[in-house]
Amino acid sequence: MDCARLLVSMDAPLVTRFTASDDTLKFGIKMFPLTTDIDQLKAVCLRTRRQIIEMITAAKSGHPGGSLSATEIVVTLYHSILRHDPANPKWPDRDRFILSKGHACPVLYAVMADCGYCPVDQLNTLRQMGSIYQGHPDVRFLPALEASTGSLGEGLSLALGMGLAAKLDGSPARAYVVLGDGEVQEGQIWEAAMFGGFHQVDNVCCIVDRNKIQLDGFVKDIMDLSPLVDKWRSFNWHVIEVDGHDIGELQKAFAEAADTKGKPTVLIANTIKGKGVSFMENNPKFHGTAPTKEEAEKALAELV
Amino acid sequence: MDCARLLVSMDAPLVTRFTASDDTLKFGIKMFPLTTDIDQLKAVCLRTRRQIIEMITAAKSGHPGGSLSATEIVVTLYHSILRHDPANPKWPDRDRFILSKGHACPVLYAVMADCGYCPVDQLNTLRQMGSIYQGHPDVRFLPALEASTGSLGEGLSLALGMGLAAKLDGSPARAYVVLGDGEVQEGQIWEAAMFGGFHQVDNVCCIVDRNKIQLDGFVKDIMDLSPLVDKWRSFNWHVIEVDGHDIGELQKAFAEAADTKGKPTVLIANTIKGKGVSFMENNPKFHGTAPTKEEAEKALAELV
Amino acid sequence: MALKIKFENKIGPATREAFGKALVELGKENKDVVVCDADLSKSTYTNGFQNAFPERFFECGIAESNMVAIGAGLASSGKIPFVASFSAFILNKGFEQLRVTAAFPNVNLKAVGTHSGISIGEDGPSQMSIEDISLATSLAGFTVLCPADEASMTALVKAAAAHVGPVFIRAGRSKAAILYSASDTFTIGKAVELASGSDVTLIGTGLMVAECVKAAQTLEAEGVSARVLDFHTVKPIDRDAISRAAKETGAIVVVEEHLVDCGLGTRVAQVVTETTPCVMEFIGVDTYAESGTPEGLLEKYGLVASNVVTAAKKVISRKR
Amino acid sequence: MALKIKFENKIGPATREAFGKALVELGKENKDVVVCDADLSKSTYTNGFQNAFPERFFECGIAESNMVAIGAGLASSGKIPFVASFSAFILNKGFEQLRVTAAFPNVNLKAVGTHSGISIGEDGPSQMSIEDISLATSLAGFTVLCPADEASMTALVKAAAAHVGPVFIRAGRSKAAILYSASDTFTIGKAVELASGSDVTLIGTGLMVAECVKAAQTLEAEGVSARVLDFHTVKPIDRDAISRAAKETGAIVVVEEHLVDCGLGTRVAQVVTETTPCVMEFIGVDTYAESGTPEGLLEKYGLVASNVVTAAKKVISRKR
Ligand SMILES: Cc1ncc(C[n+]2csc(CCOP(=O)(O)OP(=O)(O)O)c2C)c(N)n1
Ligand SMILES: Cc1ncc(C[n+]2csc(CCOP(=O)(O)OP(=O)(O)O)c2C)c(N)n1
Ligand SMILES: [Mg+2]
Ligand SMILES: [Mg+2]
Repeated sequence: MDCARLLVSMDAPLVTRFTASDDTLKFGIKMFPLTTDIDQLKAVCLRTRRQIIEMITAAKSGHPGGSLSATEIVVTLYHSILRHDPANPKWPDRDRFILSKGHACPVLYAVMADCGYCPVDQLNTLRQMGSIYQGHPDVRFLPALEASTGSLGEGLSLALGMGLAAKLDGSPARAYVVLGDGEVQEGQIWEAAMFGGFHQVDNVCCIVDRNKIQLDGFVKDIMDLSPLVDKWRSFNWHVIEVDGHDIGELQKAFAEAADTKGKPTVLIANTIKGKGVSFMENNPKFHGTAPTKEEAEKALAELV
Repeated sequence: MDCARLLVSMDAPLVTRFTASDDTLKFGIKMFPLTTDIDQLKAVCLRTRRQIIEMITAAKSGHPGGSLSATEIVVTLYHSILRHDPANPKWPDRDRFILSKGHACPVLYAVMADCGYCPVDQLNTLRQMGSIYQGHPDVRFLPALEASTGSLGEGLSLALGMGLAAKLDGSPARAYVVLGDGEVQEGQIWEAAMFGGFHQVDNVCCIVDRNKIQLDGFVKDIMDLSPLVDKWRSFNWHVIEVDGHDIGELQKAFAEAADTKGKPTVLIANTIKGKGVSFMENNPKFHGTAPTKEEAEKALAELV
Repeated sequence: MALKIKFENKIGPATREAFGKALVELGKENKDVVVCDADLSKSTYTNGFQNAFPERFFECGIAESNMVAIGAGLASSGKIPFVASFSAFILNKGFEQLRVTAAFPNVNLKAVGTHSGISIGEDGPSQMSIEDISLATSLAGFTVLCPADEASMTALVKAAAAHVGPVFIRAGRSKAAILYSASDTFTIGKAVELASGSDVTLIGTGLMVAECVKAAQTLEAEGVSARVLDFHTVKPIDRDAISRAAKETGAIVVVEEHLVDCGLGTRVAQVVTETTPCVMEFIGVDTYAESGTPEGLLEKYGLVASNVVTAAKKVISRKR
Repeated sequence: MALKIKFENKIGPATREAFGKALVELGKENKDVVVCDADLSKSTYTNGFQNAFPERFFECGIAESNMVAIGAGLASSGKIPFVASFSAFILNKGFEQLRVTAAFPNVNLKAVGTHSGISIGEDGPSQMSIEDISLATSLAGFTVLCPADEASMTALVKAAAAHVGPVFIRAGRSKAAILYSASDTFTIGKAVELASGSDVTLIGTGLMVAECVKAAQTLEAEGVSARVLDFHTVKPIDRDAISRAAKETGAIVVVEEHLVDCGLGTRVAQVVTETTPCVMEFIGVDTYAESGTPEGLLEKYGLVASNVVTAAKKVISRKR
């Protein structure tokens, strides 16, 4: 695949759990340069949001709301936290990222392209036949993805399986997974939560994008989750509540998660669905509706 | 079906929520006489336990442990709590009972037969071809059952559906469902728990037979549930912890459940798997192993 | 062939939309009809019922397994519940519940799966069901319906409600070509002969019925007389229509928006070999598809009239 | 017919037991082999592996959906996971996970379902899977195996581990008649001809293979030459063996401990009509069974050699 690596000047990595192994030699690993610089990350978020709007507008369908709410989460992970190398997406010791709420893939595609995994100039082929940017993440088309998702409820289990494999291999790899808050209604999430707590899969970090809206409306009206922190705690997870749009808080929380042993960590990331675009914010309509051309222009005018 | 109604002298009903309706006329309802008399109920439990041992011994396979642990729960429900009429098992306003952990059906068959739903003298045909006493509850063979079970995880949802139907119909019917503690690992239980709490299905009462053992061993070793009370509370249920072998505590808890409005109630009934037979108590082997003839004799000698 | 309907290749509403409208009518007629949905009421069109009868609508959130068994509980207490989601989710996540709480005790539950097949388009394969006919027909005692257009869906939703026993209804996302009018009648288990013919029989279900009709028109122009059968009921299967087709035309093509090796085609083949062996060809998909426009996908994955024409000619050439 | 094996109708271990033993051997040979179970390790026989390699065994509790996707996660990180439960539970509760986390991305997961068919006996239909062949073959890209005895299970578990891609293995609870010896070899996708014959072909899978062999013996005594094929691989299906059987014997009986209208039989019929149409008969069940002894149930539900003999005679009489 023609993957032009983006060269962005970056600070030193925040987390340096990584130690040289045979893999780095075999795979010729050149870690993606991580940064803690919040201004820089904010800039990445801004261009990611613009990209999301452009992609979905071009596709004329897709899910802007949940892509925009997860922007800081995904950007912070790829730019501050994950040990990864876009030139070697199958490096065994890499950290894993799974977007369990696969419908929000525009944010993932935008960030992965920005990191150099895949071409930026094809992002606007989103949802077209043959595009590597499928309507939901599909490893057949974009092998750098860790998982094909789109059927809600499955990503946490996958991350736990990857966490177990890393432990068996004595690998420092960690697995990160983003769930939607509506998604948390799936029973499989609680099976996985029970498993993770019981087996102490502490190299897994789960992030709930708590944007308070699902497909048919507000979570509190469809199937309320409160008290969500109590739920996860009673399933023996280390719970951190954060402002999911505050990059500094996210960085701290991810560091705390990495330091937490004997328990997996879940971040309840309070977010705003549609964040960054005034008329999309907290508006259930934009869960799964593409902006019109005019709306897109208005949105891009706000995203500066 | 040749259902000889057992005539046992009983006290007045404990709960008299029942008010005469057209149904009582149409269905010729003669409520099963309920009682609060603990000595009498203990006697029923004793003969139920003897029956369980005899049935499973005759069948040469089956699940004694979870039948014995649930004996006081099922006996208390049928003799102190449920508004039911064995002669009219389809009376619309009856209370419903579902044994979600269907493998423990010997206790249900014994109690139903004792109440007059079905022949006592065929109990020892358990698990034989054509028997109404199938290896797991099967409404095709015993239509007085409320549900066919055996695949764990489904009974709570069924009870909630019945609870919703009763509310739509303005019926006083309540639905009771017994789960195994291993069963509570199924994600569907948590989907149902979330639904019940959210939709405030307060005419449903769930009982978890907390006997601490599942098929492969102790729950704490297979997939620990602690803190179980916190889990249910965080799913917005009214939680009552009881000694599941103390009939008085059970009666009080069921009364409290009936009085609790706006929330469904779950009883965490602490029990001993194999209760009443020394060598079966707390012994994982007797989850799904029938006693030998000698073991059965020993057991019956203890059950006096 | 002789077409028995007026077919103008006019596009009507999607079958899911027809389902939603029929539900509202049912709700008016029968207060025991209740509806459950799993956070997809805008897509399954159950939101019409929800707006009309909010007290009889139960939102289950994104929890399909529970929804199915909630429905079975409602049915066990005398209600006529329609539980709906995307076909992929209600069947694939609710299968054990459909088996144990509905099929096994023969409970009066109606399960509805929308967004069947690959014609859902841009959302891609995670949301497409190409195995729903297989799963639904693997539930003993279930009736499985897959109507082709608005009028047949409307009639068959009513027939499903009137039928006592578990039913699965398969519905599509895309707009469907109009085949029938509101006055046409449908019987569960009885295929509709849309065109008489003697050289070959084209059997379709769902959106593929219209492709069969178009193919028959093309074939006629080339002097081939094709019978067209609408299998709106996949189970119980119309054995009689199949054996007559085998006997009278000696060649059958089955067309379905489904995995080709586990759907309607295999069931028809079974009846053919049990009654009157004849040559057959099968049109379906053999892998998970991708994002794209509905039309583009149907074309790319070989599910349009021209593919039916080719298969018909091939199967005829195989006749001895 | 000419029997190609020494068949003494001797009873050997259940295929689930053979699976459990083969797993332990695999564990010794390959440290990437890992096992997950859902509180049934004593019944699926994964407890042998658990005892031998506790650090590579993951107890998932009674939570089959999660178990399947945990397995897919392990596989995505390079492990070779075998995830096991009763067939009814792993497929019916794990189907969507098998589809999206294994089939769709072509992940190297091995799913194993024991307690298939009605021969599980006294536990009754809630624990029996009579739809597992249908569900497993509805997963595009899956290989589906259903070995008949100890030796074939042992060989095919190893073949499954060596095969890169998702596999489902169907195993039974009851002891299985011995058909093969440890030196016999098996190729995924290639049926084994256990007896040559020219009047009729008997196709069986799992426990039903032995019934076909017994039926062939009875038929031979009556002057009927029956070919017997062991379809240990249900998918990919051996098209070649089917079309040769159709051509050379002109009549086929398919026997399976499964719902008759959605299992191996329908798949064979499809290939027959696609290649060489011939008459066929099908033996399977059409409803949920009940409790009873394994032998009693097989007899009552028509899954023994005498039923195969009757069907064989019938199908031969239908030949033109
Ligand atoms: C199993 C399953 N059921 C239903 C859907 C359809 N669906 C797609 S998105 C969505 C709502 C998701 O809400 P949430 O998890 O809160 O995501 P977000 O708000 O972050 O977009 C639903 C129901 C699905 N994709 N998978
Ligand atoms: C879905 C499902 N998975 C697995 C089983 C097999 N099984 C039967 S009983 C049992 C253990 C149940 O333990 P628990 O719920 O604690 O019941 P109890 O201790 O009361 O007998 C298992 C795993 C089943 N019946 N259903
Ligand atoms: Mg949300
Ligand atoms: Mg228990």
